[in-house]
Amino acid sequence: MKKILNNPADYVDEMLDGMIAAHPDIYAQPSPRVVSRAGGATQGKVGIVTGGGSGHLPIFTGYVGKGLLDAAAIGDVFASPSAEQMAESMRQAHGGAGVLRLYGNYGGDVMNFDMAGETVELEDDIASTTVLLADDVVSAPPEEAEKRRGVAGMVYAFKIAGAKAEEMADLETVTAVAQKTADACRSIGMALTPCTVPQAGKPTFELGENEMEMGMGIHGEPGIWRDALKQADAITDEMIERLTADMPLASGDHVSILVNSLGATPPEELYIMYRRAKARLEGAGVSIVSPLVGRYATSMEMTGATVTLCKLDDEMEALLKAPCHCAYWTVG
Amino acid sequence: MKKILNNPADYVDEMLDGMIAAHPDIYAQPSPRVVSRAGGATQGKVGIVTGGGSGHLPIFTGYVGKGLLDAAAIGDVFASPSAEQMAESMRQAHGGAGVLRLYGNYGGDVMNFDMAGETVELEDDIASTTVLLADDVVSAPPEEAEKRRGVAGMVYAFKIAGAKAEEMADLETVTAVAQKTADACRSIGMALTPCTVPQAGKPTFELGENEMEMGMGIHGEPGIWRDALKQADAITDEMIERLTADMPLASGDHVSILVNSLGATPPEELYIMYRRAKARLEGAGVSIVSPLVGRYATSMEMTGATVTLCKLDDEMEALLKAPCHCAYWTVG
Amino acid sequence: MGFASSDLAAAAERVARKAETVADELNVQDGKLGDGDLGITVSKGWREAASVDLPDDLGRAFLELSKAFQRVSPSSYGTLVATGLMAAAKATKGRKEAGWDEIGPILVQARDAMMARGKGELGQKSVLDMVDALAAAADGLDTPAPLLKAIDTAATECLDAFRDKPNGLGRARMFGEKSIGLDDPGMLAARRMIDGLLDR
Amino acid sequence: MGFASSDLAAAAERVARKAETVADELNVQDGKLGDGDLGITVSKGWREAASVDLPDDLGRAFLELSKAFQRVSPSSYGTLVATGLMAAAKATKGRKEAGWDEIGPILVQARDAMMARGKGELGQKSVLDMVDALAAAADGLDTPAPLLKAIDTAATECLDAFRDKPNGLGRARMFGEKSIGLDDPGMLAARRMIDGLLDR
Ligand SMILES: Nc1ncnc2c1ncn2[C@@H]1O[C@H](COP(=O)(O)OP(=O)(O)O)[C@@H](O)[C@H]1O
Ligand SMILES: Nc1ncnc2c1ncn2[C@@H]1O[C@H](COP(=O)(O)OP(=O)(O)O)[C@@H](O)[C@H]1O
Ligand SMILES: [Mg+2]
Ligand SMILES: [Mg+2]
Ligand SMILES: [Mg+2]
Ligand SMILES: [Mg+2]
Repeated sequence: MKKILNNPADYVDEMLDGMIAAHPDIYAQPSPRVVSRAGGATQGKVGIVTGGGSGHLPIFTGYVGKGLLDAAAIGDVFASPSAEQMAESMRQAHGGAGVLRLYGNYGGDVMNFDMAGETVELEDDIASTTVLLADDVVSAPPEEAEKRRGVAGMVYAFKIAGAKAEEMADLETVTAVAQKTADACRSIGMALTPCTVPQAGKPTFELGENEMEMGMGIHGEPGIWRDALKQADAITDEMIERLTADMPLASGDHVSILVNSLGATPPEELYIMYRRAKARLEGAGVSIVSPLVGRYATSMEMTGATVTLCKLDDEMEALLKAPCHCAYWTVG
Repeated sequence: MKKILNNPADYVDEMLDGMIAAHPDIYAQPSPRVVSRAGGATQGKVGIVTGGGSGHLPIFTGYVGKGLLDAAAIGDVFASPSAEQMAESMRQAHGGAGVLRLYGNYGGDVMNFDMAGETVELEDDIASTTVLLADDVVSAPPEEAEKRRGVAGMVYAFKIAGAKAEEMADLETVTAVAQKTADACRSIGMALTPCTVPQAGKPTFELGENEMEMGMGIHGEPGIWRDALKQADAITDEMIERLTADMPLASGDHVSILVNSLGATPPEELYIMYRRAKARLEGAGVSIVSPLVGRYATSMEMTGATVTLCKLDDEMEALLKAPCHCAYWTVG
Repeated sequence: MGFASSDLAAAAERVARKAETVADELNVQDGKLGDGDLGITVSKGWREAASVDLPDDLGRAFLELSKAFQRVSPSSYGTLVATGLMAAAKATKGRKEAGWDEIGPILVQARDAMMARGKGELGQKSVLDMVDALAAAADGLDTPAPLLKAIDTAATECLDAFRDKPNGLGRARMFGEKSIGLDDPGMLAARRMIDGLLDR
Repeated sequence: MGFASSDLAAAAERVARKAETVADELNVQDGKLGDGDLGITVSKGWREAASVDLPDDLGRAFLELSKAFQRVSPSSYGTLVATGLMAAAKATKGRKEAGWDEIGPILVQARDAMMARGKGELGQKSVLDMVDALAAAADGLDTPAPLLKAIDTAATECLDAFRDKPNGLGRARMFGEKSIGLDDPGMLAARRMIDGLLDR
């Protein structure tokens, strides 16, 4: 296993220790596997929590910060946190105005976050809502869109809902904006090489030198179909076409686009993809707002990329441009 | 070759196109392979230019921005830009107060930047100085420290000299601060997997499943020695020991540390290393200031990490904390 | 005569031992259409469960087993197992012993709780169908040997019956036709736990 | 009779053709102790050089070749070749022809210019030693066939003489003892260019 680690069982805890130590002005770890803002919850502000497996930095814990999230519960690599850790993240995020649970649609996470919501409602009297990201277009057909898994679209939801909460909007309003953003995101992924979960010790799939996985998730799952490795423009075209087939765009529409590395793919190659995506979208009369190109939602050392489109209305556009600050993303 | 690209010969130009298109508020490309600040040179400010091969983002072009660099000349992957491109970067950076050439000590780059300096002095009457980063401790013994190659230490030099120039200090002063920073940096690298130069099409070295390269450069060169893959703490200990053997630290010293991914190594693993490095340094009474953990100087999709120590005096510490803004690094 | 907390502890230990040896097999099976972590989930969960000192109260003993899974195995499967154990805890609360004939009804309650938690249905080729099949097989049996034998047979038949259907739940759902011919990893894990019970 | 711009163009074409076929070999050799790009440097440089329409003025023809290298091959080796060609341009400026006996002195001037640009010395196992050896071999010869033969022999002898010394310049310097036994890639590249000149 070509990774830099000590005992694989300590991977997540040592990683969190190091992360908090490197950014003590941004993050705190009030209890194991729960990351909150260094300053704690903001009184009167709706708290936003997320959660899910480790191995996706900056997702999940990385996006705790001003204008973004208030707390996150974090599990083992690619594994759900426990319901109790999720409940604790909600307690940490609660500033008296309720908590939005904003995370990706994965079975284990949903079951545990539901349990956590039931727990803090009973024990701590915390009102809470749920918005699930289900942006991966290849993971279910449009008729069953609610079954899709959540991938990099989360980044837009964190940013836009986070900015709304920072305006001191109430839980219902923040939840509505988050849901609107979740509904406006479409993503698709592809991978060239797999990654290795430390405790498993070997990659979950194998891929030939001239093959790529299309419809890749962010958990080391194999893609939905396998294809011959194509040129960057052809890959980008296919991705954009599948996204816009699912969410048609009209001339004059404003969208943000996230060209995201799954980890190993360098920004150089993301820019090559972005160049093509921009030409395609602008060729159709669509305006690109605040494009994001970089490592926003990863699978450790996986090689590959995802493309997310987020269709913006005026409110979302303003919130996307509002200030935010965490170790991975500063606006304003 | 598991990379996302079109024609390998177009890798760099398409990458630059995409980068400028994604960040038009930060970067401009006034002529091919020359990147300047979007707003051009600042009148009366010392210009700082750098240059070198592509494939190291954020180095080199990524660090063009406020509080950092004014322009960069960029070559093919891991190859020097031409002397003419370097000369043009100097013209772009020149705001009437002269230009500092601040880059890594590599044969081709030095020869070409020297030619470029001679050219703009003759043709454009631009006064200029050179500061070379030679921070890689394993690349030459202390007696021949001036022969060492430049690696991630550049990041500190860009930041600290960039902040000084932003204070409108003169060329001599900016050069002195840059040199002081270069002298205060020590780096060492290790790699677990190689990377592939697009036009070569295959990795330059091969490494067994349980081997690592120690003393790795950032150009896909093999390391200086090969070792059995060790645990993160042991690797970090060895790196810190070699750095402090070369630049002894005393209790009470202030240092910044950069734990840098060569590309594929995820932040999770950098944090595991940082955790150990911090314990070691603080155990010796050294104070860590503004630690940097992330991808600051890469070799595309190489797996591995470098550690840089930068010993700070009060002036350098203040300049390191001063505001800056580029697509990869925002302070303040 | 029925079973007590000590029987539960002994069973957990046998299953835990088996889980270690099948972890790789389950990871591989899960990796074919999922994230390849099921072996870790199952082995970690049972290791933790087997390490707990179980109280004499059978309901609280089941609760401890459930909590062990909640603590260390919060993946889909671990959470479902924890949910099923919680249903057993509710059914045996306050008692030192339960009859073997209660196993069938307890499995029915576990199945229903798991369906509610995971919003799944029968027939979608998941661990739910396996629990349902085991419940039906156990129904009416009140001595351990015939009960184990019936469960053993039912588990094999259930795998055989679903193998050539597509997955309709969890990560494997996305692969539709591709999942045909492959055992559902969660069903297979249940089969392996029964192997453990039978000391195979 | 000496050589003219048209001879230069023909030579560049022969060398360029050879450079394509040895690019892999040179990349591999450079990769052993460096960054593995020398084959690209050499093949790109000569491809560009061979594609240029050379003027009749021999000095300006050399200048065009130098500029071709500066444009497309700004690595250490490309820049050194460009520097050497610039020295030749200076030596032949304003003339339509140069004598074969001038090759030796031109190589001496190229060597000195390359030493100044790269701050290298003789004896450090680099292309400088090769140019120096070729200059010595060419000295006093004024007809092409014996001159080429002398250069050919000198190139081989130079590689043999330096193979078991350590590199003292460029990236390979860092590897010290490890570079013993390996041909310096820059020297080897020069050897291959001579092969090209000889249509091997
Ligand atoms: N919602 C669900 N309802 C019932 N069973 C499920 C559900 N989701 C997954 N499963 C079962 O769990 C197994 C996968 O478990 P696990 O590997 O823990 O899932 P994941 O890693 O996706 O969280 C499946 O094979 C299936 O039997
Ligand atoms: N400073 C120097 N002086 C003379 N020759 C040098 C110098 N540096 C490198 N060389 C020669 O160039 C060769 C390497 O060329 P190249 O691959 O272009 O270098 P790099 O990729 O490091 O820029 C070496 O084998 C050596 O012969
Ligand atoms: Mg899982
Ligand atoms: Mg080179
Ligand atoms: Mg799984
Ligand atoms: Mg080289």
